[in-house]
Amino acid sequence: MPYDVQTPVYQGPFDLLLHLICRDEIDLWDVSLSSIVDAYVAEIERIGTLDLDVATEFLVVAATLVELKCRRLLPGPDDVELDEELALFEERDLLLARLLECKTFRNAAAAMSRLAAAAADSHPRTAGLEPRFLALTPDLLAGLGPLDLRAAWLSATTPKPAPQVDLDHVAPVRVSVSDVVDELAVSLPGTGRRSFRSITSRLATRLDVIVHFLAVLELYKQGRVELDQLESFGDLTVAWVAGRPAGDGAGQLDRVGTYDG
Amino acid sequence: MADEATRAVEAILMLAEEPVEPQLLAELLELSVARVEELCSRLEAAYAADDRGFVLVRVAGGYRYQSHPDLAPYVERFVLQGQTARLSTAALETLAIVAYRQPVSRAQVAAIRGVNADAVVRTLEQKGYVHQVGHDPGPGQALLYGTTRLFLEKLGLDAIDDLPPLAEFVPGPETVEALERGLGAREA
Amino acid sequence: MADEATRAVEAILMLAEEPVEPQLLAELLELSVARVEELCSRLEAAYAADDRGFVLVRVAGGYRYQSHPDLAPYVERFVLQGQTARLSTAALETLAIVAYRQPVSRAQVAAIRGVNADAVVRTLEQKGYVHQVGHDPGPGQALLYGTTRLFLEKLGLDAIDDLPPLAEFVPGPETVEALERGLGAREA
Repeated sequence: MPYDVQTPVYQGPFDLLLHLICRDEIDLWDVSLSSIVDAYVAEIERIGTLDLDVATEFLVVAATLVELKCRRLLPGPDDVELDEELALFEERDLLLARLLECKTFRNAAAAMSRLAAAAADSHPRTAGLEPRFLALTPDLLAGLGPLDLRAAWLSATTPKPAPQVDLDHVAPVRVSVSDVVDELAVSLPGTGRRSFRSITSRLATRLDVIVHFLAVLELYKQGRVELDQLESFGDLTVAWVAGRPAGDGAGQLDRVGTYDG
Repeated sequence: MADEATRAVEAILMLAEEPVEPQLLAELLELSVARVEELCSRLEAAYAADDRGFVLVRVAGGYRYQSHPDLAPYVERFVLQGQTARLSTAALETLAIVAYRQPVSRAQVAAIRGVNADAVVRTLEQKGYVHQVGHDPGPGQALLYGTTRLFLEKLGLDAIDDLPPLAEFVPGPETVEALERGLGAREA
Repeated sequence: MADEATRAVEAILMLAEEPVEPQLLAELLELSVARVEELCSRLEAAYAADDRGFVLVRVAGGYRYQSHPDLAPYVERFVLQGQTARLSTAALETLAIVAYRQPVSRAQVAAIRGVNADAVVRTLEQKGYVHQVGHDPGPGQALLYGTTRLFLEKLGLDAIDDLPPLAEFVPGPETVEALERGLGAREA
């Protein structure tokens, strides 16, 4: 008999987002981008081998959050087109609507669970016909064919097929943003200015590149690197801010994950 | 002296295996449905007044005998087998969406929950809580799902309309505010 | 005001599928057998005094609720009305398991379906679709069941080997495990 096993894994991106916002009462804008992304990356790592669709949904929501948050980090509204701003608001409202809908059904599910629990206290009578009436019952097998029997066997015995998605072609995600922040804090001071492309040239997946990009933004936020971009979509130059060698920042490295501002 | 119709209702319900619809009782007893419903209400009240260990309930569109809920501790000692496993959170949430949005496709369920719903819907179908009720007329002809009679029985509901209105479950203003703040729609 | 033990007897008998022995009731309620028999006699008398449409009878060594004999005409009409004219899902699944897995014990059927199969197997036996074909050689000597000639005739089959093959279907681990548990389980 198949049992549903309850695991602590989040039931999708909305679940995780609701958890972050509601249960922890976190204001997503008060916590660092890295902790949001880390939470998502951790979930993707955990579920990545199970279901590609779920992982994709996680990425979509994570990307929306990252985009919303990045707009906050980047300087001045001057260089943001009004249309883009409106599009972003729309995305945010859509996300909000979806979260509310998801939460509504979650509340309904909890109420249904209570109804079911109350109903389970009262057991139905299913004794059925007394033997003396059995002879009266018409031919119970009328209209039944061998295929119906086979179908009945299948419904009686079919276990829940576990979803099997071959994810061999997807490289597992191994780095978190804070890992990369640590890594860059060690490697950057010795090299002066480096282009973002050269930092990420050896990375295998787009997600790794995104994580590195977020790490660079994190360092920028902490005032430990300077960023330079000559043209839109051009390469980004990352320069360690002199006088703040890696050793100094140890205390701060531990605190990746909290913004002061 | 109890009347014959009332006694016949008791006799029939005693050996029915599923809730018996008042329409069927009315036909068998050559009475109006309203009269049957009245008889059943009286029986319910009589059992309650006599403090019986069983109850007559209306569930999934029909009447049936059940053990009195407050005797669950005794009954559970007796019914060791056939206990159904509790549904997972995922299954319950999916069931809630199907219940309130039926007929609904798996894709629609997935859109609301943000995760693929195929495996969960299949499980619910195997357990007999949901079933296919048709096809989406639109392109793709997606299968549409609805809840079953068993679902009503498990929840102790007479009809799907007896579910509390979904509006009751819309998150309160604090939650909405928290979500809005969380997404930066409001300045903290 | 009825006492708790009496109400518990009513609740248990209401959902029992087979006559319940007074010894078992005594054990469940932590009462003496004599006391249980006294409670049941009182209930019998109370139902008779209230002129209920059901009776509490002592049959096959146990107690069970039955429809009152003088209401048989209504019950017959109910039965003929076809409310029970087709096999329930439970019965059909049980029949399929017996057909494909014979010889099989009730415990094995129960293990596969996850619910007690005794009442369903008995119904199928009474209708002549399955019969006892031997004993499990293992400990417990469980009765083993198989399908009958009548079953083959009804399904238009020459031999049991003519059932559609299950070749492409491989039982999952839960089913295998349930089967193994069933083999080890004591025949109920």
